[in-house]
This record gives sequence, C-alpha cells and structure tokens, in this order.
Amino acid sequence: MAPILEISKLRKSYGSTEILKDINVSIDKGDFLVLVGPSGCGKSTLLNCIAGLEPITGGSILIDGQDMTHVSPKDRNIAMVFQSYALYPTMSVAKNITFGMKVRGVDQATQDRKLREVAQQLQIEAYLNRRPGQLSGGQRQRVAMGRALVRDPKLFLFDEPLSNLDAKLRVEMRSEIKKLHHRLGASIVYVTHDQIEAMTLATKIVVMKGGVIQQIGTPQEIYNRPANLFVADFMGSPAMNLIPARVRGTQVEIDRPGAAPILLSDPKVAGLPENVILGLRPEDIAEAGYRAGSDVQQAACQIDLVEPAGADTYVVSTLGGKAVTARLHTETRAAPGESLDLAFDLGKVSYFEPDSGRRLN
Amino acid sequence: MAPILEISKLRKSYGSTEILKDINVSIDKGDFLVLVGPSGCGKSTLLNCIAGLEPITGGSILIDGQDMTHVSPKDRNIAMVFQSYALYPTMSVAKNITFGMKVRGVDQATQDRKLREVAQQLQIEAYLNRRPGQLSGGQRQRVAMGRALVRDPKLFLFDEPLSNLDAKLRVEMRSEIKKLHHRLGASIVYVTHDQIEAMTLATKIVVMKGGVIQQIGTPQEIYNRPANLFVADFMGSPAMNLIPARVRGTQVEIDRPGAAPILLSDPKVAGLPENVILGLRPEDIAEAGYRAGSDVQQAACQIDLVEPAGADTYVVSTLGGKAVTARLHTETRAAPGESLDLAFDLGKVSYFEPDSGRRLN
Amino acid sequence: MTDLAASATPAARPRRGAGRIALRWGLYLLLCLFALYYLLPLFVMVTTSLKSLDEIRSGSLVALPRDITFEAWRTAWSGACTGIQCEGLRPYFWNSVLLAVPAVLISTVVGALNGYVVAQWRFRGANIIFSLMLFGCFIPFQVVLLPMARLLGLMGIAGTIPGLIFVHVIYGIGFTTLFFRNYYVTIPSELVKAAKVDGAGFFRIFFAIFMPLSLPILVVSVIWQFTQIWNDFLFGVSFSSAGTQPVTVALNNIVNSTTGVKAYNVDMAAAIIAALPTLLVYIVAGKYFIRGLTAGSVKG
Amino acid sequence: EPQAEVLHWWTSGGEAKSVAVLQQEFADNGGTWTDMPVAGGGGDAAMTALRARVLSGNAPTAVQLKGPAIQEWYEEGVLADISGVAEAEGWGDLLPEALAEHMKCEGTWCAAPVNVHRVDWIWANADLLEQNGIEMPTTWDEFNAAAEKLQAAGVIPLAHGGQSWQDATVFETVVLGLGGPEFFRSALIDLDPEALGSDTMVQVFDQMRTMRGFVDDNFSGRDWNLATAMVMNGEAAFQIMGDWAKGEFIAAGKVPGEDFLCGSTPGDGFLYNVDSFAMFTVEGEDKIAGQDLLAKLIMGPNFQEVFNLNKGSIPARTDVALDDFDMCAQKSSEDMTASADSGALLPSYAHGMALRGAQAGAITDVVTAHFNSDMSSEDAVKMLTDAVANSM
Amino acid sequence: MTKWFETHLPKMVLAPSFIAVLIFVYGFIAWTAWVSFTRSKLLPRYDLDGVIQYERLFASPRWDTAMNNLFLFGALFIGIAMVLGLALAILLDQRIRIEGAIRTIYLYPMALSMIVTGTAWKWILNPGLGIEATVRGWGFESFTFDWLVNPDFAIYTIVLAAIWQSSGFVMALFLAGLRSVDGEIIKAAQVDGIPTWRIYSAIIIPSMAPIFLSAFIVLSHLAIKSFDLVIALTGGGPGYATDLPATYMYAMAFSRGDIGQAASSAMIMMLVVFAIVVPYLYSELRAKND
Ligand SMILES: Nc1ncnc2c1ncn2[C@@H]1O[C@H](COP(=O)(O)OP(=O)(O)OP(=O)(O)O)[C@@H](O)[C@H]1O
Ligand SMILES: Nc1ncnc2c1ncn2[C@@H]1O[C@H](COP(=O)(O)OP(=O)(O)OP(=O)(O)O)[C@@H](O)[C@H]1O
Ligand SMILES: [Mg+2]
Ligand SMILES: [Mg+2]
Repeated sequence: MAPILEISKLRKSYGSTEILKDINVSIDKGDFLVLVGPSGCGKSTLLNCIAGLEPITGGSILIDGQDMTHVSPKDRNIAMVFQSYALYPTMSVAKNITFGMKVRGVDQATQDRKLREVAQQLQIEAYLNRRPGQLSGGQRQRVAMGRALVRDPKLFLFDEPLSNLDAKLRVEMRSEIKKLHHRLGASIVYVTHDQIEAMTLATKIVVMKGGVIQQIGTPQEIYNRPANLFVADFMGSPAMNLIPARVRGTQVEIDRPGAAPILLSDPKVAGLPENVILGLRPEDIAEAGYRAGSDVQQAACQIDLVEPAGADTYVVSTLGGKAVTARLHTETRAAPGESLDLAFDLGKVSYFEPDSGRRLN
Repeated sequence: MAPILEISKLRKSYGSTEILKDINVSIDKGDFLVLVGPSGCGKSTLLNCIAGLEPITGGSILIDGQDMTHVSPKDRNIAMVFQSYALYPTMSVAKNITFGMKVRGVDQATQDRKLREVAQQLQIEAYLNRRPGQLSGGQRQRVAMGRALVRDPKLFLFDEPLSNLDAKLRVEMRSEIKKLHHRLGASIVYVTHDQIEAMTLATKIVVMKGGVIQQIGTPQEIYNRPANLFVADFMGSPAMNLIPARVRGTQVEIDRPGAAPILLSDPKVAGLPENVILGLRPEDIAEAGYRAGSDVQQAACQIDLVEPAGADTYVVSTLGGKAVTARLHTETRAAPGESLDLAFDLGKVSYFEPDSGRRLN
Repeated sequence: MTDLAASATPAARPRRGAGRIALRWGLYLLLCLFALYYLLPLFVMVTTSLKSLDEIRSGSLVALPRDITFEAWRTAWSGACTGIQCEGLRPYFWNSVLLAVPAVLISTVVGALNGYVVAQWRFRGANIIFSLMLFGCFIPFQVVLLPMARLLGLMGIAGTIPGLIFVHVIYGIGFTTLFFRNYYVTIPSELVKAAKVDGAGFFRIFFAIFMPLSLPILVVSVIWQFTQIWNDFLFGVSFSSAGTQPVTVALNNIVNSTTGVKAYNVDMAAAIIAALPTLLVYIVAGKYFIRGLTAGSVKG
Repeated sequence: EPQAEVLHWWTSGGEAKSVAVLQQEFADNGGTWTDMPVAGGGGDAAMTALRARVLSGNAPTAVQLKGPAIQEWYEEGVLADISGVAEAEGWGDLLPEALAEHMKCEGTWCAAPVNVHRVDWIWANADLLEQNGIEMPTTWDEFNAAAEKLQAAGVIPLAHGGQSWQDATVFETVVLGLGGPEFFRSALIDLDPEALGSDTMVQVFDQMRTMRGFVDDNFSGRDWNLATAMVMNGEAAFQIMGDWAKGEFIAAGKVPGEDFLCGSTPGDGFLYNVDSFAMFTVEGEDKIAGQDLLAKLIMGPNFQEVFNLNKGSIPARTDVALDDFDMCAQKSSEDMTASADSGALLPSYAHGMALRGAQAGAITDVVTAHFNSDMSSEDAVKMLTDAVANSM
Repeated sequence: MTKWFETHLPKMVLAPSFIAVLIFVYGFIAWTAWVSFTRSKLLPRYDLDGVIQYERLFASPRWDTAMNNLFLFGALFIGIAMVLGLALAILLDQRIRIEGAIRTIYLYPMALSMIVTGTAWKWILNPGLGIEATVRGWGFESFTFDWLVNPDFAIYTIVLAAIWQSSGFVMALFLAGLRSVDGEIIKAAQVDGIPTWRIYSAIIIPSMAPIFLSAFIVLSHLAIKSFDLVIALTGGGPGYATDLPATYMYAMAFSRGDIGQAASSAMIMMLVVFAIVVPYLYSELRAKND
C-alpha cells in the first residue's frame, strides 16, 4: 500500500528566506504524525504546503500516491484546522461547520446529524447560532475543530487545535481525537506544543528545527533515544540533563564541585571519543535506594536547590559544570548545601558528540 | 494602602445573556492574580471589563482607588496582551512594540533600549522588521507580549499569553514574566489554561465557572483546600479523586467491589452529614510502604488498570463506584486484576457535600 | 450586530463629565454646521420649486415660500415641454430606469468579481491588468464619444438602450473593480484558505464568504455607479435617439431653454424629481453601512 | 409615407410652438414626425449628439444647422442634396442673394432657411430714456454720453450677460459701428491680418472697455433673457442683443414703441443670423420623401410667417407679407433690403454665420478675455491677430 | 480539462473586462493620439499632418489658463475633499445617534445633477442675489463675496461647489473603509494608551491605504473630467477664467468643430494624469506586494 502522504525533497521559501529545507516524510494510512518544534520553525508552513495553500518552491508532495503539485486545495480531500481559526465571520457557528459539507453536496439530514454529533463532542451545542465574533477564544477554536471533524477526508491537518482550551477540556478533546483516529482509521498530521499531546497521540513524531527535520520516530524513540542534542533538549519537561563528561575506557568521568570527579562505568562508552555529552532525564536520577537495577550507579552530589513541586520534589546539583535536575519522591530528606547520594540509571543514558550534537550510542 | 484593583458586584451581559455575575475581587500592588476556568466562563470578558473595552452592566471597578466607570481605556494606564494578539497589521514588529511609547513621548534612546531588551527577552530580534502577517503564530504572540512588556503600567492584563509557544519557550517566558513581576513589583492579572503556569506564577488564583467566582486563594489553598467539587475537579492534572463515602462517627466508609467497604478513621469527619464526597489527589494515594505519616492509612484495593507514564505509574481502582487514580513509583509491582495495598494520606483529604458541592472540612 | 457595531468604535465608552459632554456637543454642532453647508443649495432648490414664478422674481432667494404650490412639480413631472412634446420628465424617467438598473447591476457584479480576482487570486500580471484598468478611469469621455459611436454603429446597438447600457458598463467597471479590489485586499487571506480546504471553489468562496462581507463597499459601488449612470448626460445625449433619451437629457431640455421666460420653479422641481431615485438609493443603501464584520475571524 | 426625425434645439416657448406648426403641417401632409430636441449650450449638445449619430451611421433626417457649418458638414460628405425641391419651389428667386449662398454647397442646395434674425439691435426701456431725456443713440459717442448720464442717475446703463457669445455680440456691433461694413468684412469675414491689427481695432477694444464700465458687477454668467428682463423692469436702460430679445418683451406683454424701443446699433449695416435645416444622407424611401417634404414646408409661406411671428425674427423669403409683424420687424425687413443693395448685409460672426467654429471661437476667446480683465486694447489686438493666425 | 479550467478560472473572469479595457480605453487612446496628428475638423480624418495641433495648443493662452486652473483646482479639490471626507467619516464614526440622516445629507449632493444644482449655486454665490446680498441685508453693508464674478477668484467657487458635491461620496468611501477595520485592533490600541486621534492616524488610516487609493482615483477622475460643474456654474467665465482642459476640449470638439485640436488637448490631459497617477499607483501597489 502506498503511503497516504509522501513528501520528498520539499523546499519552500518566502522571497529569499528559505523556510523549509529538504523535508522528507511519509505516513501510512492510519498514521498519526505529530509535528513539533520551536516556534517559527516552519510547522504551519509545512501544513499549508500539504494543503496546497502555499505554492512550494521545490520537491513534491504525494497524497495517496498522486502528485499534488497541480491539484487545488479543494480537490486534495483534506480537512484542516488553522492555527488562527480562520472562521467565516459572517456565518453562524452551525453554518461554519456545515459549510464544507454543503459545498460537497452532502444531504441535509446527514449535515444535521453530523453537526449535532460534532457539536456535542466539542461541547458547543449552546452556541450554534452565534457568530464567531461572539465566542470566546476556546469556543472559536472548538468551532474550527468542528469544521474539520464533520468531514471525512483522506487526511486531517491540525495546527495546534487545543492550545486555547483549559486542561480538562483539552484532555477530553484529546481523547475525542484519539477516538476519531481509532474509529475512522483517519490519517492525521498534527502540530502541537504540548508534549503530553505529542506523546500520547502520536504514532510518529517529527521534530523540526529551523525548517530542517531533526528526527522522525515513535514517541518512545524520540523520548528515549533522541537523535541529537536539540531533540534531547527539546522533548521532555523538565528537559533532559545534558552533562559534559569524559570517556575513560569503559568509564565515564563527570566533574563535580568540591570533590573528585564522579566515575561511572558503562560498557557502552567503549570506543566513543573522549569528550561527550551525557544525557539523562531527571526521572532517571533518583535518590539512592529508591531505584534498583543492574545499570543503576550511585554517587554523592552536592545539592544546590530543592524545589518541591506538588507530587514530586526536584533537586538541582552541579555536575560537569551544569545544573542537573533530579526528580525525587516528596519525602526526600535532601536539603540545599548538603550532599546526597544520587542514583543514575545508566540503562537510560544517551551520549552525544559535543560539537555536532549527534547521538553516539 | 488601597488595593490596586478592586472589583465589586461586577455584572456584565451581552444582550440578555449574563456573562459575569456578581464578581468581587481585589488585588494589592504587586499581586499576581491568575484567572482560571473552563473555556467560555468569562475570563476574557472580565479582562475586557477591567480594561474598559466592554461597557459593564453593573457594579464597579476601581483601579488604584479611582472609580473607572467613566474612564476610557487609554487613561486607565494598563497594558494588555490579547488572546487574539490584535497586532497592528500595517506596522512592523518594532513599531508595534514601540508605538505606545512613541505616543507617550518617550525619547528615542529609551525606546530603542527597551525595544532591544524586550526583543531579546522574547527572542524576536530577528523579526523586528517584519509585518505581523509574516510571522508564525508563536512569534505573533510574543510580539503581543512585547507590546505590553515595554510599558510600565499600573496593571498588566495577560490573556493566555503563552498558549502558542513550545514547552521550552514557554518555560523561559514564564520565568521572564516572573522576573518582571519581581523586578518591577508589577501588578498582574493573568489568564491561563496551563495549571503549571497558574501554580508557579500566581500569588492568588481565582477560579471561575459560568461567570461566577468559585474560589479565591493562594495556589496552595486552591490546590490543597478546594472550596467545592468544581474547583477540586478542575485544578490538578490528573484530577483529584472524588470518592462517594459514608460517615460513621469518626470513620469513613468507602465501597469497594468484591470486598467489604474500606473503613478509614479520621477524627475530622465527626459531625459531617452521612453522605460525603471524599477528595484525595492521586499523589496522596501511594503504594503501601512508600508513604509514611500519622495520617496515612492503608487498604487493599483491586487494581483495574496500570498505566506507566514515563516518570510515574498510575494505577486505577474502583472505589465508591468511581474510578480512582493513584500515582505510584515506576517500580511498582501492581498488576491489573490483582489486589494491592494502597496508602491513603488522610491528612490531605477534603470532604464535600454531594449536592451543593460545598467543602465540609 | 448592532451590539458589535457599538462596541468596536474607538469612542465606544459612554463619556460623561463636563469635558466629555462639551466634546460631544461640539461634535454634534460641527456635524450640524456641515449639514447646513450641504443642505443650503437643496434648501434653495426646494423652496424655489414651491414658489410661484412671481414670488421668485420679487422675493429673496433664501426666503421661505409665502404660499406653497405644487404646480411646478406637476408640470415638471408630466407637463413641461421639451420641444413639441409636453410630457414632462415622465417618459424619459422610465428610460433612465431601464438603463440604469441593469447597467449598475452588471458593472457592480463584474467589478466585484474582478476585484476579488485581483485581490485574492493573484496571478502573474494581475497587478498590471489592474493598473491598466484603473488608468482607464481617466480617459476623458469626450474622447471616446466619436470612436464609440462608430463601434456602436458597427455592433448595431447605436441609439438603443442596450447600447447605452453597454457603454456605461464598459466605463464603469474600472471604478467598481477599484472599489472592490481595494476593499478585498484588507480581508485576511486565511479565509480563502479555509474555504479552499473546505472544498469551495472560486465562485462558491466569492458568494458564500466575500459577498456577505462586502456590504459597505457594495453600497459605495452602487451609489457611485447609480449616480454616474443616472446623472450622465454626455453619453445619454450622444448615444440615444428619439425615444431612448434618458431623463437627464429631458431635464437639460427643460432647463436650458434659450428663449422664453425661465420657469425656475419648474427647473428646480424637475431637478429634484430627476434626483429622487438617486436619493432613494442613498437612503436605502446607506442602511447597510455596518461595522465590524471581520471581527473575530482571525488572530493576529 | 414620409418620415422625419428632426434634431433641433428649439425647445422652449415660442420656438417650440413654431416647431409644432411645422410638425402639424408635416402630419397634415401624411408624414410621421419624430422629435429629437436637444437643448443647451446654443446647440453644442445637439452638435455632440449629431456627431455621434453620424459616426454610428444613424444620422437624423433633418438637423438644425446654420452658417459655414453647413458647408463643413457637406465637406464631410454626409449632407443630402435637396436641389430638386429648391428648384421646383424657386428658392433662388425668393431669397436674398447673400442668404441663398449660405444654403448652397458647391452649387447645390443643401439646406433650407427658416428665418432671418438681425443681431445689431439695441433695446431700450422707453420710460427710463424719457425720464432722463435721452434719445436712442445713433453713434457710439452718443451712446457713451447717454450711458454716463444714466449712470449718474443711478441706473445701470447696459444690461449684459457674462457669456462669451454675448460679449462677442456686443463686440461685432461695435466693430460694425466704428469700422463700417467694409472694415467688418475684412476683419471678421476675411480675417485680414491688417484689419485685425489696425488702429480701428484698438478703438473698438477701447469702446469695449468703456462699455464694460456701463455694466453692473453681477453680470457674470447671466443669461441673456435675464438681462432683457432688467431692461423690462427698469433696472437697466439698454441691451444690445439680437431680435430674439423682442420675444421676451412681447411675452411679458410689453408694446414696442411704448414700453420699449428698438433701434439698430450705431452705424450702418445689417448683421444677420439665419436659422436653417440641413438634410443628412439617409437610407430609405420614406425618409428621403420626408426630407423633401420637410424642405418644402420649411420654405413654405405659412410656416415662415407663423414661425417668425413667434420667434421675433423676419422670414427668410422676401415675399411674405409683413402686415402682422410689429414695427421692429418691419424696420428690420426694410433695413435688410436696403443693406442688401448697398452691400452692407453681413453675416454675424458672433452667431456662427461668418466664420468656421475654430476661427470664430479664437476671436471670441480674445474678446471675452479682454472684456473680463484689465487687458489693454493694444494687447488685445496683438492677441487677436495671434489667435486668428493660430486658429487656421 | 476541468483542472485547466479551474486554475485559469480567475484569469478567465478577468479576461472580458481586460479585453474591453484594451479596446475601449487603450484602443481609443491610440485613436485619439492618431487623430491629434491630423487636421481633423468636424469629423475625424486620418491623414497625418505632423505636430501642428500641439503647436496650436501650446500657443493658445486659453489652454494655458485651462491647465493652470486644472492644477489649482485639482490640488485644492482633491486635497480638501480628501481631508474633509475623512474628517466627516471619522466624526460620523463616533456612534452618532442620527448617523443615517446625517450621512444621507452629506451624500445627497452627488445625487443631484450639476446641470441644476449649478443654478442654485449660481444664485447663492451671485453677489446681487445670494450670500452677499443676504448678509448685506442683515446690515453688514461692506460685506463682499463676489468670487463668482471676479476672474481671479471664480475658480475657487468651482472648488467650493465641487467639494460640496463630492466630499460626501469620499466620506462614504472612507466610512466603508473604517468599518472594515478589525475592532480587536482598535481595542488593543486603546489599552496601549493611544489617544483616539492617534489610533486613527497611525493605525486605522494606514490600514485603509487601499481605500485612499480609491478616493484619490475617484477625485482625480472628477477633477480631470470636471465639466458639467464648470458649464453650469460659470460657463467657463468670466471670460475663460474658469476653463478647464475638459471644457476646453469639449469646446474644441463640439462647439468649434476642431477635433484635431480637441484630440491633442486630450492627449496632454492624459499625459498629466499619467504623470501624477502612475507614480502614486506604483507606490501603492508596490506596498501591498510585500
Ligand atoms: N459579543 C458577544 N456576544 C454574546 N456572547 C458573547 C460575546 N462575546 C463573548 N460571549 C460569550 O461570553 C462568554 C465568555 O466569553 P469569554 O471570551 O470571556 O470566555 P473565556 O473565559 O475567555 O473563554 P476562553 O478560555 O475560551 O477564551 C462565552 O460563552 C462567549 O460565548
Ligand atoms: N508571509 C511570510 N513572509 C515571510 N516569512 C514568513 C511568512 N510567513 C511565515 N514566515 C516565517 O516563516 C517561519 C515559519 O513560520 P510558521 O508559521 O510555519 O512557523 P510555526 O512553526 O508554525 O511556528 P508557531 O509554532 O509559532 O506557529 C517563521 O519564522 C515566520 O516568521
Ligand atoms: Mg504555526
Ligand atoms: Mg478568552
């Protein structure tokens, strides 16, 4: 089966600034692709190109095996939620939602049914007769969602569709989208800034930066085996600790203030260059005794800061000249200025080359 | 000292729909008030009323002790970030930011300095010469922030100013705002859907629902002692477990499937009505042995579901006829279908009246 | 909608306090002063049309009529002589209606479509075409009379109402295109994008999204075209023949009598009658100046 | 069945009534008359329409045309030949030589004359003259003296309207009065540069400047008939205007010789302004028949009499009895015959009888510019010669 | 086939208008240019005869006056009508109770043909009948307002009447523009502490730049082609003090039967338009292109 969406060598410029550089992605039917990346990296632009709303500068986009270069947006059979909503200001909410169906000649009864369904899912039944100008931000966003959800396209494009919703509603909407995905086997490209959204929804995540794809992979791959320093740093909150370290045979040496360097032994480092960056997520550094396993190794660290945060307590220590965060249970006895034995789970560690940022293991 | 903002008996209707009902809030100089509530509950409307952009239907708004009813927005000396950004479309980013200063006759050197400062804080130096139409969603949002940040007003109003930023940037912006707050002692009213933002930024949180204030308090008060079921349910993610229970003297009785009800003893319940809702956050239910304290009591529960979620593992059990989530450490041996001893921290428990939702303890 | 209209105005807040009240009164005073400037000639015309000829000769220009008579109006409508016929404006009036209504409709629709293309469906050269059309607005009509006459003759519609409609449409679309284009460029292109994704085509987007947004500019365009066409004299006199002359030609005939006693009251009444449809259009169309239609469509 | 679509600018009052007579006669003779009146601008609007219709190949059957314009249109090859009718009716004998020339194009008849207007009339309010003891002036000096006297008495001496053709009308009577018929001919008909630049012309402009002083300050843009009304109402004493002004007096119930006086402007000669109809080349038997019938009727004695009674002019054909006409018309007729014999029967330049449009317009531009500013007479003469040369 | 049709649909919609403009505007301009090099009199002729018509034109003092008048009149008329129209639109935008009525009052002069309002204006401006007489009647004997009959000032009466007639339409145009501005942006500016006039001058008006283009074109068109107005109000007088190129041209073409001369004056008129409008157009369309 041909992939539902295949983007190869895509380039896109505005004037002389190149926004997208050599993008290659493909997704199969039923895939849920989540695009993440810092603000301004070209996510919306990429969606616009897929939808055919911006002319592309180079490369090709295939939907369902067909080259889309000369196909107009309306014939691409996609549904899209715009980051800026782009609701039709003169139409009521109901008409905003049914417009696409009407245009496609869906019969009135189906329109009504779908409208009711979607309105209920999105909890906007009460506003169906209002104009967009009379809605709150979150309500507008849901209408924008509704406009896409009533459709049954080959491909959904969502551009940060939940950013203006409250946490509760967002969780509900997330599960609605997930249901939609399962029920219809819909293919989806989804832009979000919400890491949880990305992790829970995606079957595939694409991390972009400055118009270049950094990594494509499943959420687990992205989270556990980031392809480079950027991805490591970008994904996860609080971010992964990136600790400068030196390789000594099968040992890793990390500086700590006021004491000899920590020495951790890890057979994986054999053959790596001398200077590396060691990446370890806060949850993989625990208080000694609270984490067991063959790869767990302990070392005493000077605690600089203790930050209780409701369900957890974060402690910060300086390792390799960097502030390193560890996530501890709430009952920890850690106190600033004192020394604490921390357990490092070396089974989860990533190594990067300091200069190129490339992953080494 | 008079409060910087004092809202009393504020009412606001659009036509015949009442959007805000009897709002009473006051904040002192230097306060950081965060407004939270479900989408469409009237948060933006309240900000608009404070800014004087919507005529109010009743009540009064005092800023710095002065009645604002007949003061036009421009004379209220406030800065506002709009949920919809509302950038000046014909001006460059730089002009968008400096225009207010220019109008107030701030000298060129100061303008330049402030612009540079703010642009750097917001990481938008590269776009200063673009028009808003040429920016990405997140960039626009930052420009909207910049417009407010260069000002030195009596009161800042922020309407979901970070919703379109990626997690990293959001954390950075959050700390910028926090710094601003500390450095200038600025008074801020801030709308957000992000619980972490609310908890970390606020000195005072207002929870609204359907135009009515549900609770006003510090983040700790709101989190630990929610005033009613709505607040309990709304704040925190995952949400607080709300378990129907019966009071038997100083004991609380909770049904569990396939076994006798759990009996927990809590002196606080003396005198409460028979039927109550017992509220306990997932992090206050731990695996037996992992939580110690005088108020911790254990009971065996049937585990329905185990959800590993990176740093934690959530387990779900049915108590009092409801799914109850507990947050366990990752190494838990809990398995679906088996029974596990859970530790309930009764020191953290809240009791609510089932009908009115009112807090009882 | 009226609510929206009120709230988005910069001066939306009710202002009280002495200064505000003074400002408000000053505003109204200013508006009324201007109203006087605009009304003065109309006042003179109306009062004159209601006077008898004797009174006009003897009395002051700005005096109110002593005894009001509608005789002049009746004459102007159905009795005034132009040439040997004494039918007043009536028959010519209908010629004008038959001519103006289709010409206004056609030129407005064509202009709206053109403006829509130029503003929202840019293709290479669209701006050049637009500039060329704009420049066409400036061609002096005297220049086109003779070659146009020749072409109308060749097309076989010389001296007919369709011929006149044709001429007015041709020279009207420059303006209507200008109006619509310049209005449509201010509408965010995201709307077109959204509609395209929704599957709407060129015309669908135009009628479903743009038309409802166009009310104010539609009003402007209709006002302009209707006024131009209804009041046109040069084309009317050149490209009509007996029986298809528009009302302005008849009005001109009534007013410009080279001999005889000048019946100013009839002239004025005739002028006002001739202007009534335009006035009517203004009053009716004016209602559709509504604010804030784009509010809430787009962030940023 | 004869058909005629007639383009004309006789839309008001007496004129329209006269046209109605023609139409009636046309109908009585079995014809169908389609009226196409276009008023305004002394026929400019009608000429505009005419051009457009000729170019679109849809010319009207008959058009009110006069003076050299007839020959100009003929040169464009669009006029029909009506010699058949003319010769059958013997027009050659019925018309004064000078007039007949205007109706012919390269020897064939191409237009039918309607009337003869005399342009060099001076009209006066009888009461005012009497009160101030003034006779009708016969020289320009007398006129100036009378005017000064009237001015001293607080009366506006000269009623004048500020339209360029009115300025030109006064100008040509002054040229005729001060320079005499020969000078008029060489200056305003032959456009002899010497005559145009002569001292006489300087004097003419001096006289114009003097006369400007006799006109009130509100004259600008005033219609000629309003000026006539000023004379009628006793606000002003004199008006220099063609005999269509008489129609105004008569319409107001004034009696010539009693309420108002008519006299030729100082000096010899007779300036005529002849209205006529030209026939355009058209297709179709019925239209051609209509043209012939129309031509015949226009020159018919009945129409000539009725029309001119209404219009204040005199018939073009010389054999119409003038019994029903007033004394001014009779005087006009006598003067015409006399002038014709003495060679002083001259076409009016101001009314487009003497010159083609471009040249006449050039002269008028100078005259009106001089009259409405403080230009010196010498400058005006210089400008005049330049303008005329430039207009060729 | 349908795909081709669709991508080219916008062009096809524009095509008929474009062709019409090519023929009926540019074709006719070319025709006029041709005729301006001939000695056409009553009707156009087509044998070329050099630049004689242009020589005649530039030698004519009347044409000088007409061009000077055009610049004076055009500058004053366009300038004042724009400013006034905008001012009125802004005033009317202040939630005026009787907006509908006032708008109609400001707008109605457009409805009346100048053929007759000219008469009313003539009366009002006539020193002996109108304002001057009325004010003197009130006892101010030395009051003078005789522009209409003063060759040096008559052109200003044309300006006065032209503004009277057109400023209302300009107001309508601006009002339509004002009302297309997004209310949120205005709110943002209010909160930013921008005084109302600055909101208009710096935010609303710049975003109406295209509307200015419309107004400018409309007014220039009216200025260049002002014809009825002059004919009705002054007839070009006193003398030819208020002649404009359009009246000059009309006089040449239709009263004087000098079509060659009319054609050459038309060409000069169009050159003037070209010189003024093209740079403006260029900058305006340019700005929109970024
Ligand atoms: N112009 C209006 N006319 C009628 N109702 C309106 C209008 N504007 C807003 N509302 C309604 O008022 C309520 C409150 O809107 P508001 O924008 O204050 O919500 P909010 O709390 O900011 O929501 P969100 O988090 O989604 O932005 C909503 O239900 C909205 O539908
Ligand atoms: N019309 C334009 N002209 C020039 N540059 C543009 C234009 N539109 C967008 N850009 C630039 O292209 C880059 C990518 O924009 P895009 O909207 O795709 O970002 P994004 O990844 O969606 O960001 P965000 O998360 O903030 O929405 C941005 O740096 C933006 O400034
Ligand atoms: Mg984006
Ligand atoms: Mg909101």
